[in-house]
Order: sequence, then structure tokens, then C-alpha cells
Amino acid sequence: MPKSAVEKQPVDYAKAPINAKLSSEDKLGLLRQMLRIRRFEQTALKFYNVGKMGGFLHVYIGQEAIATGTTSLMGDDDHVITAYRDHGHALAVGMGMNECMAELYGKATGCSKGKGGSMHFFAPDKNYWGGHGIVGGQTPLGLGLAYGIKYKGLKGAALCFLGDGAVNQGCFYESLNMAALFELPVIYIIENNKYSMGTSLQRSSVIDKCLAQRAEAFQIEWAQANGENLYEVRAVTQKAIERAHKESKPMVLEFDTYRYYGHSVADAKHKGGYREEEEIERYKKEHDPLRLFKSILISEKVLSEEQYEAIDAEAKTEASESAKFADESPVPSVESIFDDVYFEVDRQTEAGRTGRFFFND
Amino acid sequence: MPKSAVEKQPVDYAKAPINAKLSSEDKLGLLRQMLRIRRFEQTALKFYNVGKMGGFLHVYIGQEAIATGTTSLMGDDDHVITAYRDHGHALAVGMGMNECMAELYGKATGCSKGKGGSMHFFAPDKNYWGGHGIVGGQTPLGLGLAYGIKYKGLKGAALCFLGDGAVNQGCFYESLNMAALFELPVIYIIENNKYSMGTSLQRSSVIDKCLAQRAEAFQIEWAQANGENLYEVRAVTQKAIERAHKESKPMVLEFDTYRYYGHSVADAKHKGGYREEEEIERYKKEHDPLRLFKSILISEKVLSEEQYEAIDAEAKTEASESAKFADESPVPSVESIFDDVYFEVDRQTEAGRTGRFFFND
Amino acid sequence: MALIEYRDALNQAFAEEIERDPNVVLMGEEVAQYDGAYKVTKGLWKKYGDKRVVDTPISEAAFIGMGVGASMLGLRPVIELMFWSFATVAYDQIVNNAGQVRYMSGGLINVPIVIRGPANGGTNVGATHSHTPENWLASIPGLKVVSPVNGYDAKGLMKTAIRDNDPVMFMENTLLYGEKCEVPEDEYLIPLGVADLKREGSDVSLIGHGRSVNTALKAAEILASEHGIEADVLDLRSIRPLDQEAILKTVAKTHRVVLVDESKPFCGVSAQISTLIMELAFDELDAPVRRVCTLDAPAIYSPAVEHLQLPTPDRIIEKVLEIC
Amino acid sequence: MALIEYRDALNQAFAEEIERDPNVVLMGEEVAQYDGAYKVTKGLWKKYGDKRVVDTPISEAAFIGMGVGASMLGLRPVIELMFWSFATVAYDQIVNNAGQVRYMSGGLINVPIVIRGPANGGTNVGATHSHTPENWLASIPGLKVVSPVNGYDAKGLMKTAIRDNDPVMFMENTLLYGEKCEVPEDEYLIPLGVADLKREGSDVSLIGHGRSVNTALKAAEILASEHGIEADVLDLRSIRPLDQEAILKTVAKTHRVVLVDESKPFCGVSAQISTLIMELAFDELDAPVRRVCTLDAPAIYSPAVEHLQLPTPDRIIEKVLEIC
Ligand SMILES: Cc1ncc(C[n+]2csc(CCOP(=O)(O)OP(=O)(O)O)c2C)c(N)n1
Ligand SMILES: Cc1ncc(C[n+]2csc(CCOP(=O)(O)OP(=O)(O)O)c2C)c(N)n1
Ligand SMILES: [Mg+2]
Ligand SMILES: [Mg+2]
Repeated sequence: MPKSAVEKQPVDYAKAPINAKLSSEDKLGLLRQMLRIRRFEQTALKFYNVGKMGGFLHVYIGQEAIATGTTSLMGDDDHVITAYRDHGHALAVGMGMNECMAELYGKATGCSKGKGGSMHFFAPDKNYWGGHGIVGGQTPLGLGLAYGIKYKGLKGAALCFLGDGAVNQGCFYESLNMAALFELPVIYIIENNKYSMGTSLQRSSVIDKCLAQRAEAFQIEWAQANGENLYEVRAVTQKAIERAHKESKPMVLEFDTYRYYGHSVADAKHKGGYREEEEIERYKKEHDPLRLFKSILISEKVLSEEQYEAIDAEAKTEASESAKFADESPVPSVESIFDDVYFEVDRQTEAGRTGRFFFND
Repeated sequence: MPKSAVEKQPVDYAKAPINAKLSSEDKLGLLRQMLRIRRFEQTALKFYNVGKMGGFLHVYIGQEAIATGTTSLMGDDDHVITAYRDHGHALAVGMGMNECMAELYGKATGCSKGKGGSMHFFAPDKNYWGGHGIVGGQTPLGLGLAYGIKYKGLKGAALCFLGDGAVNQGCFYESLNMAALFELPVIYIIENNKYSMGTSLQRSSVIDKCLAQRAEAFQIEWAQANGENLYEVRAVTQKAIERAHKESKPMVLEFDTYRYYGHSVADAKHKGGYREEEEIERYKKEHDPLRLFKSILISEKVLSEEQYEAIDAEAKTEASESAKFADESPVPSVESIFDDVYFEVDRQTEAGRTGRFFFND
Repeated sequence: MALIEYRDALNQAFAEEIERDPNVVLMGEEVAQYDGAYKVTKGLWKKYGDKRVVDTPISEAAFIGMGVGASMLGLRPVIELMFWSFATVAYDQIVNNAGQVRYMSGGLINVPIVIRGPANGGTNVGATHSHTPENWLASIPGLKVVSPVNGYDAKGLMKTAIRDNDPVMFMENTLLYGEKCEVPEDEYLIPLGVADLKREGSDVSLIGHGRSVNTALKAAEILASEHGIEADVLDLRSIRPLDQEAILKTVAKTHRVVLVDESKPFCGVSAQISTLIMELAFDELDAPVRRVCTLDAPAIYSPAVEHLQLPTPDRIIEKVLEIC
Repeated sequence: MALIEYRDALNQAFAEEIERDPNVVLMGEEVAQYDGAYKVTKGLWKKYGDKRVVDTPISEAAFIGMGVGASMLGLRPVIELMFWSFATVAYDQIVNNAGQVRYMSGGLINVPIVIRGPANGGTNVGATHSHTPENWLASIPGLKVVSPVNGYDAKGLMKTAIRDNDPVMFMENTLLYGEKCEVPEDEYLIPLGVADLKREGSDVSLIGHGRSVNTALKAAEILASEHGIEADVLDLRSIRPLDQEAILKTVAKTHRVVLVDESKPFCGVSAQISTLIMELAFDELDAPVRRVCTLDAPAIYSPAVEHLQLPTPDRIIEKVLEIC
């Protein structure tokens, strides 16, 4: 468990070149981004609970500094892919609240036309490749993004996020070996929030220092850091991205973090069940990435309470407006069920008009 | 590459308690076992090449000390499972040449009634669970054997063999984590013969010291040793078995070894293709487990040239007689294709007589 | 008789078999301390402890393979896949190790395991979580596949599956877990390979498995009340082994068939049943066999639409009216 | 025209597409330096080098997923499975990532990959190596499945598959790799979804795909010479998309159908074709559709027996005589 970062660490990481060069504007932008994620999800939760959405809702709240910090470093040829807890990464790469909220509502205006849902946000135009529901299944895809980057001779990196439970899917190790063997610029980022559903890290994985250290088995560099401190996240990730760009080498990062809500909304046991309410409260009080960054910016005189309130109010308004947008958006037609299955059919190319593709009599 | 073991190592490993206590009888028995494997396979090769068999034939010659040495330590509650290069392990656990050769011939008298073939030998009565064709697929099964042993409260170990290429199947790492987490008495034994088909270890795996070392990622003990020296194989494996029996802990062993023939008989490229003829010759000359153990026993005055010739002649006769047996054995009937699919059907239990099981009109 | 939920009927089956046979062990993700993602194993870990109810890491290939290996030594693992969709990451262990090892050993080995979990669409969890693999797995000789529609059948079939000496793929349904039905206090078993005629009629045969049987029953009521058409509703219950006699019997009785199947149409279970009727009862048919399957696309998330991707009473009625 | 082997026809397709499109990359186990386990990629690594022809570790899930990920960035990976049977260890990457990602992204993504390799029994390699997964994969909307019987079709279809913007599962056959046929010097393409009538007759329709077409042709010759029965032999070539018109055309012509399928009968491709005929041409049938499939058990090793587990001309003739 990370020691509270409030006392000491900011000092150092704020000085890291990648953070030192941030303008006040930039810093406020990063704060705004984290606030947007939190308010978006709180709004989503509210409307999920009144039945506006179906399926699962995996909330990212508590982990905002990781998606925000890592993706803030992305250049044109850097790409991102993650698992089903994907709202934070989606907003962080620049997706709009409207298309994201509409996706949760299952509307035709959603980022995936209401076909993917909470677990399957995508925005290729923002180098964001989802949003994947099968635990660990995205890790070979991340490898492939890195392969594509290298094949095309670009200086880029693929950031592939996974959870502390996902590390026990075999394809992750297959991917690590191939990343090392082919020297691919993939950065696996383990968001260690201590639990995979109701199972604590200790009950699912046998480790020495941390999960990222397993990378040693494949001669891959790794680092573990405190995921609640945005400066720290940026500083640590920047090194990995530089390495990927300069040497085309993979790396595994692990960020300590915590999710305040249940695994998904359905998760009743997360309070007083598999984890103590006291633990949750402690994290909220002592390890909240937003509080921390806010206090840092205030101490840096970059932010005032008033400004904070203003930014927060903005985020809240944007979120509730996105809910209104989603609510008023049309649902997909039943006919549209057959769209987006085959590229050639969608485009009605020669290939798409040859032979039968769908088999309901 | 292991340094030739002839010069120095025998001295030490011969003194290991587990070897020191071997009677001359025992030692000759171990030599006989290795010879039986070699002569059986050379005979199999001969008849494969004249069309007596189908499919693949993966020959174990060059690796005999490993199957012989490890299985020679098995007690009643120790179990074995391996991959498709399985003839050596089968004979080593006590299967007869007749049922093995007949299996290669695809005869009803084969150990698997001619249904499994070279890659799928089985003898549950000898704690031998195959013989598996899907690379790495046996590693979770080995975990399960260990689970069964522990569940039943027995002091036993599951020896699960795999190749240097098989280590890159993800289920192996899933198994390692679970073996450590549940403290299961499984011993993974990597037979590192330097190649997976035409791919050298360097082209398939990124490692530090050796493949077994990857076990560190899961806090599992490991050891690497020279697989050409039967005494060394026994001494190293004995420690792992003791550990499994006493502490119910997993371990990963890696034995350096070499296959003299191609990956399978079909493999034309193995000479002068992906490996130099000179390399093959050097291994045969300097690293042959049979030569080595023979010279050891002669120096120990346990064996004379004449005795060796006699044992060898015996093995050759047994092998050619097994070929005769196989040749004269009946083939399975076409009707028998439908046997051994479902236990309940085979036994014609109530369950096996209820509903339709097979669907050729 | 007690009126209980589908999930609790299964829970009873597990409890009874755990007590009956010391070799029965439940394993899977969150099945123990968390009581199961869908509470199907609720209370069992508390009651029977770490040895009989085991939480696993998210390593389906390893823990299903582990179950297969353990079963070779006589254990009877009952392994939960949180969703049957996750069979895709353990497919080799299921198809080749559970399904083929008996054959390849010439009958020396048998694999008495049950792999179980929900296999259904209709819950807005998206395409990756909504697979219906009964056709994939029933196409493999060596495996058995069961798919009960209510708690009574689920309990009786689960107890039989656990005692069966072959690998049984047991397919449940998250939309059914909460549905209640009468379940006897006394022990009972339901054999695999025996279909159940859930409604009697003489004009048309509606044949399905799993939740599609409920949809068929709803359609049957409307057909009776609004169209004067009386339907036989045959619940296959088990797909392999298959109760062919029951199928031929209802076909010979009504001469008209509509198959209802919540899985996809291409090479689906409904295609096999249609083919079987073609092969064995062609002359009994007064009309071509019709099918109502899930619309042939990946599962759409949109809650407003997905329920229409699955078979509905309306679509069934439409098909029936085409041939009656 | 040049008389070349099936494997060399594929080899030409790869060479031509590698030269045509810099995004085409071949990958798989032993495809480069070893020339391929079955020499299908012979000489390509020598000629085109490490970038275009890539050897992988034995990590099917990772390298197929890698191919899918790379294709999202515009590469066109052509990935070999040494045997299609090994798809079982990469099933999630194929089914969910190649097959569903377009849908779940609302059409934002497409996955232009080809996964290829042999998918057949009959070579005495045992049950684990003899799977015929065309029914598993064709049952998944989002995937395309192709299965050519000769070198001419194989080359034309492979070039089309590589240029196709959807994931194509290309199923070859180790028993066909060495068979020769005439292949034009000039470039040509064969579209997916177009069946090929490989023999003309008017008495009965034999319909199949892959190697079963050859078996059907053998049977057809005997039927003609010994029984005076002239058979249409329709080669589906591609299973999804499916040439429904060609199927209905031959049924309307002969009114009698025997399906030949080297895969297993339960939920096999033959079951889908039979069902399709039932649904769309019931009144055209003068007799029930018959099937000749691989005997419904895991593949037996025994060389003396396995060839009889697969469809034979005799079994086809027997079925034909039942309905003619
Ligand atoms: C292959 C597979 N197995 C199981 C699941 C069900 N499942 C979804 S999320 C989850 C827990 C994952 O935990 P972790 O990787 O720590 O990520 P977190 O939820 O904490 O972000 C499980 C078991 C799944 N989606 N895919
Ligand atoms: C999942 C899977 N992929 C590929 C193959 C094909 N194959 C059989 S053996 C082999 C090489 C394995 O090499 P190694 O593990 O070193 O064992 P060795 O043959 O050297 O004993 C390959 C690629 C297979 N049988 N299963
Ligand atoms: Mg977690
Ligand atoms: Mg090897």
C-alpha cells in the first residue's frame, strides 16, 4: 500500500523535467481532465442507478491520475488500449462526454453507436483502441499496436493497460516474451488497485516485490510507482515512452492505486465484504489523486479555491449536459443490428455484395 | 551448451546419497532402461521409414538420461505427464515395448488401442498420464495431478515435462502462479534440447541465465542441470521430489540435452539446415548420455564391455520382437471408432443408453 | 415442494453432492468467499470450507486444465466459468484435454468434470460476453452439453452431471437465475438425454432448449388464445446426448415444426435439429421446418435493442402462422 | 498455364501480394527460415527478408492477437497456424478480437487479416491435430471462412482474402498440398462467396467444400459409369459468405442432394446447408437431403482405419442410391 504521498513525494516529481516544463495552463488542464473523469462517472452512476443503462458499469474513480498522467504524454504516434474499466482513458485521450455517455445509454449517437457499451469505448482517430471486456485479451493487441508502429518505422509507443488480476492470463506472458524478442515499443501499465473483483492481490498472485517485477523473467525493464500522484505518474511513464521511442524497447510499469466504488455497480460486497469500509475511507482521505493534485497546485500557487470550484462546476455541467444529450438521443434501429459486422458489407463493395453473409432465414 | 560431463562431474553426483545407495543391479537396470529406449526408437524409425506407421514420429534419442533418471525416483504416489516426444518416458515408467510399438503401428493391441499414436501413449496403471500433442497443453494437467495428490492427502509429486519451445505457451505461466499460490507438488521439467522444431532457443525465448529461472517471477525454486549425466539428473530431481513430498511445494527444473534426430522424421532441415552437422556430431561424441553412463559404470567396475554388449543385444532383440508383435497384431475395426468416446456408453450404463450420442445418420 | 430460484436450486444440487461425495470440489473465480458473481454458490464456502469450495485466479486455461488433471485421479471438479464466453481462453483445455483424452488413451482415462456457468445473450454485456457456445461444444464427440430452462430441471440435471463419468458442459443463464419454480424437498435426479414436453398441443411443435423454451411457451399461449393453434413445446434439456425419440414423436404428431434457439443460426443447434428431422422424418413434414434464432450478428449492447435480437414470441408466432 | 502443386499456388499468391502491398506480412511458427512446416512459404523469407516473413515463438494467442492489433493500424498480416487445430489456444483472440472488435466499435475498426493453415483429418496425427473448425468459426458473424480444394482456387481465393478488409479464416489441407493443377501465369482473383460447379449432372447434387469435393468427384464418376447417374458436384469454396444461389440452383435442377463434409456431423457445415435447403427449397426436394460426414468420433490414429473415418466414394454412392 502506498504511503500517503501528500507529505513528501510531490517535491521531487514536480521537479522532473517533464513536469517542470508544464505551464500553469497545462497544470490546470490536467486537473480539469481528472475532474471531468470523476464527474462524468458520478453522473453515469446516478443514471445507471435509475435504469438508464444496461449491463455493467465499471467505475474508474480513484484511479484518475493514471489515465490522465500517462495519456497526457502521448504524441501523434503513441497509441492506447485498455480493458473494460475504460471511461477514464477515453476522456483522457480527448473523447467527448457526449459520445461516451450516449454509449452508456446505448444510443445511436454513442462512440460505438450503442453497440459496445461501457466496456467497449473506441476512438481510433485519437489513437484509442478500446475498451476490451475479456480480461487480459487486450495485451496481445497492445503488442500488435507496437508491432504496427515499428513496422511503419514510426517513433511511437503502445500503452497497454491491465489490472492486477489480469496479469494471470497466460497471453500476457506470451506477449512479454515476444515484446522482448522482437524489441517492440509496448508499455504494459498495470493499474494495481489491489483487487480483482472480490479477490485481493494476495489471494490471486504470488510475487516478490510487485507484479511488474515478473517482467524480469523476460529481461524487460520495469518500474513500480505511486499512481495517486499525477507528477509521479508522468515522470515514470515519460522514461518508459522515451525508451520506447529511442530504443524500441518494451517496459512494464505498475502503479499503486485504488478504486473507491465496487468492481462494477453490481458489486455489493465491496464495502465490509472483501474489504473494510475503513480501508476505503482511508484511501479516499489520504490517497485521493484529485485532492493531492489540487493541494499541490494550490501550494504551487497555480490554483485558487475559487478556480477549483469553477473548473469543478464546469465539469459537473458538462457531465449533466452529456446525460441530457444521451437521454434525448435516438436508439439504434433493429435493422442496424446488421451494420458494422463486415467492412465490405457496410461499404457495399463488390465483395460485400457477393454471397450471403447473414443467415436468419 | 553443457561442457562435456565426462571429465569431472560424475565424481560428485555419483556420491550423492540417492546414487551412492544404488546397487550394481540398480545401475545396470538404469543402463538397460536407457538402452531399451534407444533401441526401441531406432527400430521404430526403421519401420516408420518403410511405411509401417503414419503421422508423426518424434524421437527421444539423445535425451534418454532425463526420462530414465527422473522416473527412476518415482514412488507409488508420484505421477508423470509429458508432451508428444513421449516414448522414452513411457518405457521408463515400465510400459512394455509391445504395446508401445503396436501403438505406433496403429494396432488394436497398442497401449491406446491404436487410437492415439506416437504422441499419445498412456498407462494410468503406471501413473503415466500421456503423451500430449498440443504444445504446453499438458502443463495445466500436471498441475491438476498435483492438485489431486494433495487433495487426497498423499505424499506424492507430479512430474510434468515440457520442451524449451513449450515454455512460451501462456498456460504454463498461469500454472506456475497457481502452483505457487496453492502450494502444489508439481515439478515442471524443461527438457532443453536447444530447438523447437527449426527454431533455436535464442530465436524463441528471451532469458537471463536459463528458462527455468523464469520461475522466480512466481517465487518458485528452480534448478538447471546437465541432462546427459544420469547421476546428475537423479540427484537434482531427488531434491525437487523431496521438497514436493515434505513441503508440498512446486519446482521448475531445466536439463540441458540434445536430440540427435530431426524434430520428427519429417524434419529434413535438421542437418545442415537450422543446425550444423558438426554440432550434432559433437553432441553424439561428447555428450551422449549412454556413452557417458557406460563409461561411468565401467570405471566403477560395475560393468564390463561384454555385459554391455549382452544388455544391448537383449534390448535390440526385445525391440525387434516388439516390431514383430506389432506387425502381426490385428488393426482396430471400423466399428471400434465409436468406442472410447464416452465412458458411460462404453460401459452401457443407464446413462450410456439414454439419448443419442453419435450423429452419423 | 418449495418455490425457489434457479440459482438456489443449483446451490442445493452442489450442497447435496458435496455432502454425498468427498471427491466433489467446486472451483472458479469468486465462487468461494464472494459467493459467486451471480450468487449461485452462496454460502457453500462458509459451510464446506476451503477444501471443497475454491477461489481461483483469473486463469481459466490453468484452472480448467487443473480440474481435468485432478479428475483423472478421481476428483469430481465442478468448475465455474463466470461466463461461458470465457471458455474462449480455455478452449484447448476443454476441447482437447477434457474432450479427447479418453479417446486418445483408448478408453484408459475418463474425465468426470462439470464445467458450468451462464451462456446467454440478452443482458447488455456486449458481444464478448454473450456467446452461446453450445453448438461449438456439442459438435465435439467426447463432450456432453446440457442447458436447463428452470430450477427443477437445473437441480436434477446438475446432480446427474456431477455423477456422470464424462465431461459435462452445463450451460446456465443469467436471465433465469432469479426465476422461481417448485422444487421437491426429496432428492431426485434427471437423466441427460431426456427431453421434456413442457406443453401439449397437436397443431405445431415448438422445439428449443434453455431460455428459448420460455419464449416458446409464451408464444404457445398467444397462439392458443388468439389463433386457436395448439402447440407442443418440447424442451430438449440436453443437447448431447440428444433425445431423438422425443423429437421424432412430436414431429409425427404435429407434422409442423418451428425451432427456437437463442444461439446464432449458422451451424447452430437449431441447424442440427432441422437436419435431423430432415434425415429421419422428412415424410412426416407437412411444411418446411422453420427457425427462430438470435439475429445473426454479434450481440448488440443497446438495452433498447438487444432484447429484440433474441427470439421473441412475435417472431415465433409469425413463423408458426407461415406454416399452419 | 503451369502444372503446379497446391502449396506452390499459395506460395505464388503470397509472393504476388507481398510485392503488391508493402503492408502484407507473413507470420507464424517456422514460416520463415524453415520455409514452413509444410513448405507452403518456401523461399519467401530468403527472397523478402525478415520484415515481410516472420518466425514466431510457439505463442499462438500472442502472435494472432499481435496480428489483429497490427491490422488495426493498417498492416495486412497473413498468419499461419501450423495446424488449424491450434486455434484452440488462440480462440479468444480469433473469436473476440478478430471477430467482434469491428462490431463493438460501431464500425470504427476493421481487421484485414488472414489466418491460414491446414484443417483436416486423414493424416494419422490423432484427435488433437485433426480438428475441422470451419463450423465453429463460420458460426461467428464477423468472421469469413474459406476452404479451397485445388491450387487454382487456393491461389485466387488467397489473393482475394489478403485484399479483403475483414478477417478471413483460410482453411487448407495437408492432403492437398502436394496435388497438382493448372494455374495461369497471369494474375487472377476469385471472389469469396462464389461456389464452383465442378461437374455437371442432372440426377443428383453432391455439395461439399475442401477435399470432400474430390471425394464427391470420384463418387460421381463411379455413379456415372456403374449406375448411369449423373451428378452435379458443387464446390462451395467459401463457407461464409456462402453462395446460396448456386446451392438453390443445383437443388432446383436435380431435386436430390447428398452433402459431403469432412467435418463432424453435429452442427457441422453440412447441417447448415441441409437446413438452408429445408428453409428455401423444401418443395424442390424429391427426397430428403442426405449427408456423408466424417464418422462422429475423435480422429482415430490408426492408419489402417482413419481413411475410412472420412467420407469415401462408397459411402457417398450408398447415400445417392438411397434417394435416386
Ligand atoms: C477471461 C476473463 N475471465 C474473467 C472475466 C470476468 N472479470 C471481469 S473483470 C474481472 C476482474 C479483473 O480484475 P483486475 O484485472 O484487477 O482489473 P480491475 O477490475 O481491478 O480494474 C473478472 C474476473 C473476464 N471478463 N474475462
Ligand atoms: C499449440 C501448438 N502449437 C504448435 C504445435 C506444433 N509443434 C509441435 S512440436 C513443436 C516444437 C516444440 O518444441 P519443444 O517445446 O522445444 O519440444 P521438443 O520438440 O524440442 O521436444 C511445435 C511448434 C503444437 N503441437 N501445438
Ligand atoms: Mg484490480
Ligand atoms: Mg526443444
